[in-house]
Amino acid sequence: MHELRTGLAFFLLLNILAGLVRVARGPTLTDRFIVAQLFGTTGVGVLVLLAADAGRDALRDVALVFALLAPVTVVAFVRFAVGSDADAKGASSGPDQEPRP
Amino acid sequence: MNPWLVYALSGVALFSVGLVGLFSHQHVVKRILASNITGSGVLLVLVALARRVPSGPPDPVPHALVLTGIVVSVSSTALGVALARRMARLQAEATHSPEHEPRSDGEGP
Amino acid sequence: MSPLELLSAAFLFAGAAFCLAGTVGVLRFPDVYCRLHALTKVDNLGLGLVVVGLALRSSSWATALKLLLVWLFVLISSAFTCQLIARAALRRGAVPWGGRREP
Amino acid sequence: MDGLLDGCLALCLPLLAYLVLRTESLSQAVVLFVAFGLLSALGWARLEAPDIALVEAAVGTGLTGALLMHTLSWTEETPPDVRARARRRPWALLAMAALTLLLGWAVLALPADSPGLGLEVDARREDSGVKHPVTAVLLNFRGYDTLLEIAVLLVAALGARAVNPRSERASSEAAKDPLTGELFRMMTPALLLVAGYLVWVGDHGPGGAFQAGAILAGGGVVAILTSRMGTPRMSSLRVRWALLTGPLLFIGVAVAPLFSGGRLLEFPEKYAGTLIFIVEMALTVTIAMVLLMFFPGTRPPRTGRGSAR
Repeated sequence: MHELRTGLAFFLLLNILAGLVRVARGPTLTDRFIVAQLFGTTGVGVLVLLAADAGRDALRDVALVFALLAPVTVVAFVRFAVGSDADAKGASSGPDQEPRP
Repeated sequence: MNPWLVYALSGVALFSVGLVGLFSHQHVVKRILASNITGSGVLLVLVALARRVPSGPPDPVPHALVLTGIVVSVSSTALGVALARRMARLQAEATHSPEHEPRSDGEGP
Repeated sequence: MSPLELLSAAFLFAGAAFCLAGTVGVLRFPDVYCRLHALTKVDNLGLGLVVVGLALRSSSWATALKLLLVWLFVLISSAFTCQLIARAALRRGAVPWGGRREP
Repeated sequence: MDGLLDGCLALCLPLLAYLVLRTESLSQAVVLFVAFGLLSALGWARLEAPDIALVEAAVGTGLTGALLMHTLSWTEETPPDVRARARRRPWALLAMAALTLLLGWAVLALPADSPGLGLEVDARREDSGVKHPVTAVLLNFRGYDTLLEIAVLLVAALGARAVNPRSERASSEAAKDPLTGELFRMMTPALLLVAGYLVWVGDHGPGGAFQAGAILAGGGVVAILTSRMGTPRMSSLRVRWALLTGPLLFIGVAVAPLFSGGRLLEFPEKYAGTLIFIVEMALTVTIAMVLLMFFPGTRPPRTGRGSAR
């Protein structure tokens, strides 16, 4: 079972690294931020898998902290990347204007 | 190629990437990121060396030092960001000062 | 391999498959809003299946409950994440994909 | 399979760090840096250092990510002259490779297995009052470091506050936002519970004042950003007392044995456990407030537009 868990943890780590492609290619800041959140969730998965080994129960607390503090970065992103006076700007002229192909 | 050596070399690589990055960027925030990366490279080497205990749990003393090291590096990053923010504000005021009425400073810190 | 181990291994593999689906979704979907679904819905299910797989094999009830608690927190935070980021993307002017096949 | 996981993780950390520093746009660098924090937390987990993974998770995702997102709102994306960077890149790569080889050779020269201080710590762990070795080292055997580190945190908080004196008022419009309000209402009890749990578990497992303080600060950041709480002002007495409880109590406990003939920071064996627990609770409050003071609050208006203040 240890081999299976470690193998899956490795597989999830590969998922995280595959996500880097979207960070490089992501046209807008929002896309890049979504990948950061993907890393968070997949990171919790890896930690939970590693925590199942003997004597490594503390890693579950690390996964718990990751799960708990994920919204902090999201709220910070929404607050600062959009700005408090976004309504005045209206939706049409935001900086995320993707060039239509 | 036991596990601690792999992470020690990775920490060394992190240190050198961060150090060279520190000197090759002008942007303040980029340099703060580079100094952060350099710090975590050093800490990674420390913890990797702590893992060399042949049997049993790793050596707790470097763990305690690195734990304090991470908290101190965060506070130095935060101080760096605060200084960078003040510089940005002063530069902005320097370039835009003619049109602005003299800004009254807000209440105490 | 007792039936419990088989069941837990099946859950783990299903979870990993959904995590893969979530990652591929984030990479391949045409616009921000679809990628949000891939991130918050699919990846969560992947994590949930992994958590259930591990909970089946966990040594004590306390460990199993803590695992489910981790998953509950991830569920709550991604529910908010999805809505907050979608609204932020809309305000930043990200135009939803029109459904036409790319030329 | 373990070797594969360790090797891949150890390879990706410097790769991701290089990506963070190579990208031109600041926003991409910040997001990559958040991902780097996560991978390094996995690295600590693989190196059997759960305490450090806990601090990295609590501080990395909680504070550093939010703080760097804040920098996105006030830094102008200065267009770097790509040609100069491209010209210098081979030299930079050469310098990195040379430095890595040099230091790598030094690390390789180290003996492969050294017992370290683990045995000495275990021998004296009974009279340190706590069962978890890292907490014993942190608060008892090397209590001096932790004491001075709290002073470093205080100085950094005072410095950050002195440099950015004006903490802007939270705009009322954000206060009416039901979504983040509900998020705040849901998160706060869970954060307080987990923070208390971590301080308590620090006695016999990975946890302690730093992790709990960082988690409380993360909750505080959400409170500030959703304008449920104004930026903590230095002038208010509550903030000052929150900042001072930890250090004062720790100094008090450290100096007390001097009067009864003991040495500095020599906890009496009988009460060591409870004393450490009380000091850790006070430290949690201080660290949470210090980390919160770093957060300057709402986004200043774009300097380009006439700020209707």
